[in-house]
Amino acid sequence: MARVGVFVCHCGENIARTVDCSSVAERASKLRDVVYSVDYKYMCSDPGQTLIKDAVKKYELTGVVIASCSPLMHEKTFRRAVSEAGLNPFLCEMANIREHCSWVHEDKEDATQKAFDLIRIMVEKVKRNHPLQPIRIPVTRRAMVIGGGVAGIQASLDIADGGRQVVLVEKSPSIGGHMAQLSETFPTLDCSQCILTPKMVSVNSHKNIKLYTYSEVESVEGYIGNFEVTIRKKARYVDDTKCTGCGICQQKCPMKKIPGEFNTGLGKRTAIYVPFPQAVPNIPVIDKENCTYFKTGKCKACEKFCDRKAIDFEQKDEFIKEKVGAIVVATGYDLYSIKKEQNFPTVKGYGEYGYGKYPDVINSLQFERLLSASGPTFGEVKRPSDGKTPETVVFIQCVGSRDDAKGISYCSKICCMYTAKHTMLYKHKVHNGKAFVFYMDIRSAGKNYDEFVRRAIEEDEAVYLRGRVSKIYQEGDKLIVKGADTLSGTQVEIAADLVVLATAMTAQSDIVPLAQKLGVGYDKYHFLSEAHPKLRPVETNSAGIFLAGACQAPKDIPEAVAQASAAASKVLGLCSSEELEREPYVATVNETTCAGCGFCITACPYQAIERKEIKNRNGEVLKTVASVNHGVCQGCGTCLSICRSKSIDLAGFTDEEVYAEIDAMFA
Amino acid sequence: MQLHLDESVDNFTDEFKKLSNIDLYNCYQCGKCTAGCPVAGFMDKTPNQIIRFIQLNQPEIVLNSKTPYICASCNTCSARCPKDIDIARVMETIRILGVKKGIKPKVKGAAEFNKLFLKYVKTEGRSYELGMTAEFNIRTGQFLKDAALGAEMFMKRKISLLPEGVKNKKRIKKIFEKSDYFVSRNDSDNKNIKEH
Amino acid sequence: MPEENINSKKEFQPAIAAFVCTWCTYTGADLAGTSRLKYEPNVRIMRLPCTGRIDYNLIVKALEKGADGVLVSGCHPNDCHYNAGNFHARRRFTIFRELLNFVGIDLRRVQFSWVSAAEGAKWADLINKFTSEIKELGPFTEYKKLSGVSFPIEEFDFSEETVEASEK
Amino acid sequence: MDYGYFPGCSLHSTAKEFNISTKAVCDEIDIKLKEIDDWVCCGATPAHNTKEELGIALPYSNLLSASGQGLDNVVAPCAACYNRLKTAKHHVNNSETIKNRMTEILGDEINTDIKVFHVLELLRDEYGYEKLKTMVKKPLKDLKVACYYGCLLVRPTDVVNFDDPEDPVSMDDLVTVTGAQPVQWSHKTECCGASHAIPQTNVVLELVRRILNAAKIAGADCIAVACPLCHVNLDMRQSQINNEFMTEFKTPILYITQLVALSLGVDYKKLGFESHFNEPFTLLKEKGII
Repeated sequence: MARVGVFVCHCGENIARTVDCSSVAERASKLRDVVYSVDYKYMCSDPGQTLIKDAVKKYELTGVVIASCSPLMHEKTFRRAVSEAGLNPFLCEMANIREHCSWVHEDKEDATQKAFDLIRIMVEKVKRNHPLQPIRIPVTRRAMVIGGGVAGIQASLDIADGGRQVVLVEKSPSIGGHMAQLSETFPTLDCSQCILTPKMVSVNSHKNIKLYTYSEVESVEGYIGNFEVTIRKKARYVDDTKCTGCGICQQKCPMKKIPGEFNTGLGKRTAIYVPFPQAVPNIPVIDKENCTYFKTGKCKACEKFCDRKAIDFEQKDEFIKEKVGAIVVATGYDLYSIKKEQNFPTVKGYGEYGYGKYPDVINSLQFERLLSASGPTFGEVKRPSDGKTPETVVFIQCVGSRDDAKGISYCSKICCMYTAKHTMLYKHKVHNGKAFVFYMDIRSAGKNYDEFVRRAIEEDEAVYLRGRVSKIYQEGDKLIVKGADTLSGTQVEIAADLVVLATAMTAQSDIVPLAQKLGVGYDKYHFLSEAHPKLRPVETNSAGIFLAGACQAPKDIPEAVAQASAAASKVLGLCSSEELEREPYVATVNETTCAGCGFCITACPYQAIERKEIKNRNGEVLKTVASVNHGVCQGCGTCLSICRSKSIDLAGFTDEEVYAEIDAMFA
Repeated sequence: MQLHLDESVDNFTDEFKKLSNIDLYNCYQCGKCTAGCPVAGFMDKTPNQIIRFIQLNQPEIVLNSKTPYICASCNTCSARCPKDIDIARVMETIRILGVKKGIKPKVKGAAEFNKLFLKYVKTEGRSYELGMTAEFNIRTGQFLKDAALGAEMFMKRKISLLPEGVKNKKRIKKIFEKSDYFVSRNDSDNKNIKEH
Repeated sequence: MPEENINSKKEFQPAIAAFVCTWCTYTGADLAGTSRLKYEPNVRIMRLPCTGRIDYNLIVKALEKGADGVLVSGCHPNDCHYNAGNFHARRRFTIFRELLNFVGIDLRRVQFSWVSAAEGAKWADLINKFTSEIKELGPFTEYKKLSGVSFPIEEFDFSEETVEASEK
Repeated sequence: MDYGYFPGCSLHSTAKEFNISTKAVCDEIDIKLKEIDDWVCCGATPAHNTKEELGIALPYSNLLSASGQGLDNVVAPCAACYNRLKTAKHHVNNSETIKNRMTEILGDEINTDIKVFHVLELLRDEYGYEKLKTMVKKPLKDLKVACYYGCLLVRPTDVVNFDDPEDPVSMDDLVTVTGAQPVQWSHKTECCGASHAIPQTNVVLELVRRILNAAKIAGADCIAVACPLCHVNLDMRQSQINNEFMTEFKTPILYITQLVALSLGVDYKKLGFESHFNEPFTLLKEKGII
């Protein structure tokens, strides 16, 4: 027989002003199975809690209802109190007679009646509550980082320095990401490679980091603390255990005119190549599409000259399984492509700017390469068409960004800053050059950021024009830029030698399959979704999976690094104990009645339900039923309402409890 | 010029939206319409300024500007607007509003040209270049303008001496009589707004 | 049950059940409280993890047990704490309404809404509007005529029955 | 199938050669054009600048006439008429209010299935460039053509839905079919000033100068157009421009249908070239076309 105690709180005057607390307590004492009922000024206070604890012991209560504020406020407090008195904390429920009653009603009679009703409902529920135990999940105390750009590098180093093993997976042949392509960085103008390369080297040499380059995540199984990730190590056709990175293969390769990805097509590479001299690891890959041997069956020049016999044309993709407890996604961004052809069906290109048609209309990353000392022009600003030093350069901001008509409504955040940087670096290299910038708004919030933009305007004399550009066309060897300056209210036409488009940052074009493998949400632009935009910015809705860098939204380097460190600290926190504890609100299947229809499997937002075969002793399958993985289940209960045979139930909100509440609602 | 924004009573932006189904609160004043306009150099206010004055509830300035009458309806602005605003139709709406309110365009000949063109369409069912051009030049006091061109056109049989007419003139008359300045739109009739 | 209310106050006081999710609407209702917004006292709120948990048998049960109106409310589309629970709820609700319509229950008695954690005022408005609508409709008697009399909980204890059922 | 033919006022006066050459091309390739009986002016710019409803009702009345005469596919060579017809159709098909208003004004049953084609669309989509290529008898070798689309063919994009508004290719492809070479140039879709020619002549001169200049820089021998307004401005205004800006333009402006007709072997004397202000004969002779 249930023995319930009811504790009615006055909350000072907050409840007592509109609810007659003592009469409520009095009436509650007459409810069936209520053995003790009391009202008190402040239940959450120390003496209030002592009152509860004493009553639990004295009356051997099997259930407690606290009628006070919202459970979101004090449920934890009261549950801790009853558990200190030896009662299972999940046998304590709260009736919300403050936020949902005394504060929103004026008539004392109505409010008192409602408070009593709410208590009666909770009494009926608590009588049917089952003692529950927090779920404990073992934790594999190592992590995986997906993506080896600056965010992935930072997260890996932080986790590794914290003493946990890291598996870093990078899809391209080298780590470094977009940051390795940049010339100098705002607002300090320090050389990007100079600050990044040492970090790349530490990744390679760190005893706690296992690096997989030219590798991709094939599949992800498991849940928080217990992921098993299959990595596809793509065939490099070079044995990384033998190669010393001497570079002779690249010298001997006959295919020398392939547009290089690292130099954004402005420089050339060979078919066997290391993307850039500082690459980590310094081991080449063979680009199968362009290799003479793979195309014609003849050549093998690289193999002939390799002393170490490291070339292996027979190499196949390899699949490796890694067990980790947490995953950091740091897959970074892509550049919006400007041209007609787009990665996303909803996005359109800028036909009016002639990118792809006019060689001297380039994007911002290409300009970074033109400025970079390691770039195709060794840091001299020479335009792609004829190698001339451009004397007039027009920079156009918000290309793609903030353009509803082209399908991207968001601000890419970093373009204002890097365009200012571009004008400065250009002026530092071409002293008599003229730099014009078309902008809509200058967004330079950040430490020393606005000062930096002002310096570009005041000291380096970049001419800022407020307006968009409508069209660019070629006339002779000049590009005619037709823009507007809304500040002077005029049309502006500039005959430029080079036009640099500050293109939008977009999500990685191939992020969706990965997001689906991980069970991480994404927005309509395919940026990955954080669990809460303010209070849980590095977590995702999939427990144990964290975000770092521009895969979540456009970010600059400091932000990406900060988020990476934040994600690393979350991972270290998760890995700090052998086991995880979480609330036991999970679904459970009644295998006797389950028909194995699988509706719940399709309904579950977390892929927490799988089919399970029940076999007899001979190993013959008797029936197939649904089975909930309690590590993954988040307790939403969607499975339960879709179940036709009512074979699935949710701890903490069981059908029995819920129907009892309804029964009591209008009694 | 000084605007007293607190003094404007009526909400021109909303009124404008009702007439044209174009929401000018969407405009963020990037100036791309002005940038690409082939005739912006001849305007007294740039297209984005016209929109700005609508946003600021200044019908007087908007209706008395040359800009809407310089606009050649080439639609370049509308095609490239990053906010999908049909600027060419904004200009068109101002022109119709001008006709409706009887405001004389500040551009010489603009109203006369339309009137003359439509006069022939209304009476004959078809336009008539020779008569129209001649009458236009007389009315605007430019007797010999394009006279040489006209003569050469005639020689090349590009223009005929007499207007062509349609048989069913009643129908034309009816169309002219029944047509209203604006389609009176209701709130549910929003399909005309470009999908974002 | 409502008879008692009818006697004490001249006006008909409807019984209203609200099934809400804990993350958005329950929190939104809390916000209405902390903002001291006033609304009609007829509603009894039941907290569930997600609207996805709301099996529509719960609504039928509430109507059977004397509710004159039932409100279901959760997170706005795309804001579901569990990603998609509210979509499932919405989909089921569309079909469920047709069923109600078929049975002959006035659809105004069962309504669906989105109230976010920030929309305390919307919650208060919703309750006031819903309550007055139900007041206009009058007591819900159709179902009771069909199902017979419902018993007050004090007089009839279901516990043994249901415990047995769940132990099977 | 017969196509309803809507010549429009210009093709009966200033653009007679466009009318002749369009008919000549269709005759050659056996497309039957039937002029819509008692068609009325589409109202051009003055109508939609004066009354919104007039700008829709005038062109739409022609579509209803055509449909009444059993012609559900209407061909309009004039880009301005084409644009007005399509705009009217777009408005009626997309707005119940406008549809109802048109029923009131025109007093006829509205037929939303009427299709409107430009001559280029007729050749590209209905007939097919591949098929047309087999009909070419006299390829226009060595002729460099700048294809000028102007505004009305390509904009508003969602209404006409004709080609890429920034870099259209349908006319260039057609020029390739005739054996001539289309040149890449920058002013394919820049505005010529259109009906401003009469009230705002100075505006038009400047715009046309830029277009002629761009074609010259691109190395074009002539400019192909598909719109009588563009033709009038580009052809007739050249001497005025030469006076005003001290230039020496003498660029033949040809209707695209004239080029197609030539390539199909139509006698050049029957294509109305003599009415052009900048005679094309010298050029065509030089290239061995005539």
